[in-house]
Amino acid sequence: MMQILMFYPSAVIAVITTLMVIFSKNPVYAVLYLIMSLFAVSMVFWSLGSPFLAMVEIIIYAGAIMVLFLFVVMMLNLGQRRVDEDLRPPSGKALILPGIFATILLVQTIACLMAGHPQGGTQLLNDPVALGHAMYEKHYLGVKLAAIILLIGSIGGMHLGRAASFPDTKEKDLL
Amino acid sequence: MFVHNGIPALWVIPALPALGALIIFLFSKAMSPQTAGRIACGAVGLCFGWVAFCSSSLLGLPSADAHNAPYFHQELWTWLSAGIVQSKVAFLFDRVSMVFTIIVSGVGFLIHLYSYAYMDDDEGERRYFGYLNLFVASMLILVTADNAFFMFMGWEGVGACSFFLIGHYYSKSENCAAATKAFLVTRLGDIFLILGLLLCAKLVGVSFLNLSGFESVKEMEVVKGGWGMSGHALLTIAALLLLAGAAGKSAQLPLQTWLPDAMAGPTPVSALIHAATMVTAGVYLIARFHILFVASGTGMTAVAIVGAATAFYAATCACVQTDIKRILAYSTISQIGYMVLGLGVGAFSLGLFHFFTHAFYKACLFLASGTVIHSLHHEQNIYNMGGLKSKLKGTFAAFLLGSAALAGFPGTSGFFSKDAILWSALTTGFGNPVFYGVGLVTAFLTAVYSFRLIFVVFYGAPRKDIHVHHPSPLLVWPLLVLAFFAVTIGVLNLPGFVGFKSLAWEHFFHPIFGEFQAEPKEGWTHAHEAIFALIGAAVALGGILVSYTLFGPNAKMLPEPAGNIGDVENSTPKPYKSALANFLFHGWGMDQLYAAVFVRPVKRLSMINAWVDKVVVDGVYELIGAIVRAFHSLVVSFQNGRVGRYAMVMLFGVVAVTILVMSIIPR
Amino acid sequence: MSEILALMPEILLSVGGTVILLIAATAQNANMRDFVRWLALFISLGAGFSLYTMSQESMAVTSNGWLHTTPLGVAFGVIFMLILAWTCVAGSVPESDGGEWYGLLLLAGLGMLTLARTANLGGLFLGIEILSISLYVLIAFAYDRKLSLRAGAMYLLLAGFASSFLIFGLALIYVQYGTIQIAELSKAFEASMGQAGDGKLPLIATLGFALFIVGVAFKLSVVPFHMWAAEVYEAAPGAISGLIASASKGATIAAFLPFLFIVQKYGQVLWILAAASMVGGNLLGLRETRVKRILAYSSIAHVGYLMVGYLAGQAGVGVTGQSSVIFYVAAYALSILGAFVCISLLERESTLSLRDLKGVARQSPVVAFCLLVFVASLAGIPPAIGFVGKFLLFNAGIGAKYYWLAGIGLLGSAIGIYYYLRIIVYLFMMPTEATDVQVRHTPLQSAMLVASAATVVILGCAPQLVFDFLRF
Amino acid sequence: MIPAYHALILSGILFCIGIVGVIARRNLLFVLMSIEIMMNAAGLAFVAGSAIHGSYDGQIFFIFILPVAAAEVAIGLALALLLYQKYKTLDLWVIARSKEE
Repeated sequence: MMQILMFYPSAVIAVITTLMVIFSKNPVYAVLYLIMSLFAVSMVFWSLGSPFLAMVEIIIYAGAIMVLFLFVVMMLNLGQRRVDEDLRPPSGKALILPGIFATILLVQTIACLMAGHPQGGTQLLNDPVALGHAMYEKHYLGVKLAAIILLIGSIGGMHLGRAASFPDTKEKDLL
Repeated sequence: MFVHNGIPALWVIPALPALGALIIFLFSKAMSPQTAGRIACGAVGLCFGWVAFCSSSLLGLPSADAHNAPYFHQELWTWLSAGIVQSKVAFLFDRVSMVFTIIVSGVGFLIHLYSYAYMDDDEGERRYFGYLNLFVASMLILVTADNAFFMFMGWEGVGACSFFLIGHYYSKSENCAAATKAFLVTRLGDIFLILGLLLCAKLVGVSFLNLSGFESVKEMEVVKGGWGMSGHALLTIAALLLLAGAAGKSAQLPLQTWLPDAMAGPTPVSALIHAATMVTAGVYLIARFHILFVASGTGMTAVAIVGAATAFYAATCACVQTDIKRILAYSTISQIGYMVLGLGVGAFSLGLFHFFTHAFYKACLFLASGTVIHSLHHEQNIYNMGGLKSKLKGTFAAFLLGSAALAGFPGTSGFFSKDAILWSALTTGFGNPVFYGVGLVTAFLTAVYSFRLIFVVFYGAPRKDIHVHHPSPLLVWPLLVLAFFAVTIGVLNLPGFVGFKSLAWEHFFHPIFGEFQAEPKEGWTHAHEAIFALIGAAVALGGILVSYTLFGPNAKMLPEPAGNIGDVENSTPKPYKSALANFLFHGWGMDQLYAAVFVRPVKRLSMINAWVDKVVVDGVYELIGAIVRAFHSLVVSFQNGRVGRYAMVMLFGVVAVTILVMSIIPR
Repeated sequence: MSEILALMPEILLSVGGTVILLIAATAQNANMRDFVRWLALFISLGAGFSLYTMSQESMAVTSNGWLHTTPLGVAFGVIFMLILAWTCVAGSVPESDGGEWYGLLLLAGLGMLTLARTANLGGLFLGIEILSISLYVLIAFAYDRKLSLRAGAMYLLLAGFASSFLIFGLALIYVQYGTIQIAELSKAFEASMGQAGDGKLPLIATLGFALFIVGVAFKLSVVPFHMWAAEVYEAAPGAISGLIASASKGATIAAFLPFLFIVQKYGQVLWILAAASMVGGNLLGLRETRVKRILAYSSIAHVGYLMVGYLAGQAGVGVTGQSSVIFYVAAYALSILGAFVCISLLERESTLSLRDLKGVARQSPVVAFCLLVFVASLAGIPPAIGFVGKFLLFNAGIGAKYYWLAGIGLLGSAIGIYYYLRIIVYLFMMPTEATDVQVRHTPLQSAMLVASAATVVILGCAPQLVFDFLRF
Repeated sequence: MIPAYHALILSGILFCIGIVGVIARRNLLFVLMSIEIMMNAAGLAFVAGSAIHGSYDGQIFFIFILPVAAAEVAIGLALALLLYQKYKTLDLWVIARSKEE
């Protein structure tokens, strides 16, 4: 019952805030809306019976990735440039085609889900210990590969970033 | 290593010129042009020697029985083995291969010698000889390969070399255009060919494509149908596809338009590639796969029709050309038409015989015209020549003998080979009087245009004041050798009524074509044959006589040109007063016809795009180009670098895919 | 122990990549770069070798169902490792390299290897992402060039967009079947088709596989998911363009091959995509004048040919289709890598256009001749290996009764001949004025180019060697 | 109990909103954010699937999506900084139009 009470409001909030992200003018607000949306999704996770993922969603997605966005937005001072063309929310003309196609896709998805909806409701899988066991015993190779992805991300960010932040500095001085 | 158990190594045949090409290409910077020429001549000369040795060994073998000719077969390694494709690098040297290799290496050798003098002052001489050797190697692979897939390698190789050699004088853009046109048109034929081969492999089994043995002959009668068609219909389709492939390479209707333009290359190239050897690859192909054509029946008729039509078409065009090389080019198309006609009426060995004689006299004519052009400082319009008889004596002799053979002057080789084909066209089961009639008219036209050349170029007064410089001996005596053979080689297949050594060639090939070779029907006797031979001779002589009255030294020239005929270029719209002559001059307006039928409607549709005007020039191939380019600009217009636009196209793709799987395609 | 042996190639690559990154971070001089290059070469060769020696009996799935060792995977993996080694040696490194280049290359190789050997959806997803994310960086590697930054960003955004479809598709598949093992998925797929008695696929799975195909199609740059190709190929360093065209696509198709079971339902969609690529790619290339873009468009067409072989893998001819795909990946990689490296040697400040090719034959006959061989192979002119590859694909297609598709492919390749010929014409047959083309290459690079050009021709004459080597 | 497909429908809605964002927005940062929305939505579908089948595989898959999103954002933002430095804008249309080196 509690779950239902949590699920539908947060689902509505998620949809609304996500729409706000797409249509907002100011990047700072957009990031904040996105963080709200992620909070709402994390509530959905909780109501689906995965408290651990709800935490992860908040800590990593909202807490780390989105804050990174916020830093960059502030570094570039984009919040000040309200008049620029590219920061305006998309107008009607730009929305027609993607709107139509996305709606078609959405209708198809919903139709599929309604028609062939999986029997039964959700099962609680709220044991972080069991999750850890499954992850590190069964899927340890995936964890390693995911770690490699993070390594590549950080190396790439470093390689590109050092040119970005200190254009006149020589590579040697950085290391 | 070279001779094992009495079988000479066959791989040496293509390997020698290939080696020559390799040396020339690798060390071209280090060697002088003369050295390159010597290496090339030496390689082909050695190759000819080896071919002669192989041939004599083959002829030395006893013939087992009337149905099995001896052959050499050599397998080197497995080229490819995957599924239905079982292809080996293997060589076959039977009587058909023997004839072709002798021509390719022998005539090739003479042309190499000639080139050595002809290309002397050309800066691209090393490149030229490299490609020429490579061509000979590819052509030898084509005619000695044991299976169709390996043969196809040679088939493509000669196409590529032809492309490079037509474009030899690449500084002029129309030469590059001619090279590209030749390559693309023959390539169109190649697509049909490979489809045809795959269809054959599917229908009859891969072993059919192994040329030694033809073990699948019997299976041919039990081919299973498919796609709602009977097996026999599919066989016919395969035969027609092969015919289309052969037509592309051999410049037969309707894929003939590239050959006259291909004369942009150096003259020896025209002699070797576009007269004696490469363009006859189609004849080789049809002869090799004669079983398929005979089994189809309709295929034979199609071959005969294509051959007869082409022979007549090209002969009419040749009558009014002004460029000496274009006359010979159309004549080549016409003569190959005869060969194809011969194959189509079931006289396979006679088709090959005409190939054999044609190689000599046409190479002779081309080389002689090359000497004339060379001596007149690259003048090609025959109406700027004249009176050369006394100045170029050796060349004149060769030209006269070659023309006599081409015209079918009684007693020359051309007379015998052409006459035999005409006789078969009338009398065999596949023949009929129409083919004979068309062939006879063509023979008449042939005599007219070949002697028109003689009279205009060598007789009369010099029309333009051109300094004639004396050709070096190497530019003359290869012609005389070829001219000698052009006159005498006919003795290999004297007609049946002669009695003495007659039909030697046909008997020689009997074990190979055997039951498939169509014989004269009941009721046709040697007496009839003699009468028709007399008719043929009379037609040839009549043609020469007509030519003399029209173009001879004392004649008023007909048909009369509109302006100064000496300035006529290939692109001149109306060189003659007579509309018919202009029509013929432009090859029956085939290029323009393609343009009108295919291109103009498209043009009307796309008036908005101004660029279409620029594109629409040259016939059906350009039409395909135009359509393709219109699509191109449509698809390219999406490429504007905007991520959003790209994502939009992707989303369109997503929706299309999902809609397809959800609704249209039954799940 | 046997587990470690089975994972040896992956371990070598990831440890080697990390070590190289560490070395690069601590030592910054020319000697280091040389050392790192050879180290990368040996690591990739070592990984390839350890994969090659892996016993074929260990077909069994290892690492709790993450990786398996099949003849298919081994053959692909060895090809990718050879490509990687070749790229390490022959490609020019952008000047902005601080040592990350080879590390990222090796990690990209890890992604390819994972894709070749994966046995479940997780490996598929992570392999694709490892590969793509290293490619984002490698494309934008020369960060002082505006063009490459732009292309890197474009690739990142579009690949992210496509990956989202892929993940969503995988999620729907998981929702339907509740497993991420490909083998179990295959069985469940067959079972679920007959479940309703009408041979129909459940709706959710239908949508899921459709989105999955979209994600894969993007990586393969199949029309209409090809839009990124031209910009990215044009702007990326030459070796990386070659890598994207050959190994990245090869790895994707390697990961896609275990999903052959979907052809029975999605055959027509894949058919349309293949035809669209073969026609569209060749059309796009027609009037293009920038050489790298020509090759990019041609690579779109080549993926179409590849899909003919893929489709043929299903329809009863089994091994023929798959082996033709493997052969083609190897043949295409040989040709396109060489072509891109040749072009990157010719390229200076601005993008190389056809006109810049004039006079190259005079300046550097070696590079010009090698480029000729590679382009001829791409065009499918015998005796180059590309001809055999194309032939095998279409042959497999015809064997599997895809007659129309093979016909469209032949037509497309006939159109394609036009722009390949243009490259050759500009290289060799154009009158040259004084050009300022300067071809700078190290002896090692020219030796590698000549060697691979020779390989193209030799293997074209004896293609059986490829099958013998790959034991396939 | 929540019917599981309601969560799936939610993920579908979020996914499509992300699609619109990617296509309609011109600024690189917004496009990047929209891609994050899409990935997150796909992750939500996995978690819902996990709840349906009662296995942890889906949840673990979501955990694998996280580093992918993080790495993508890290590199994307580094590129954004560089692009801003070179082009003085993050407008993808303007960047696409500037053809010079």
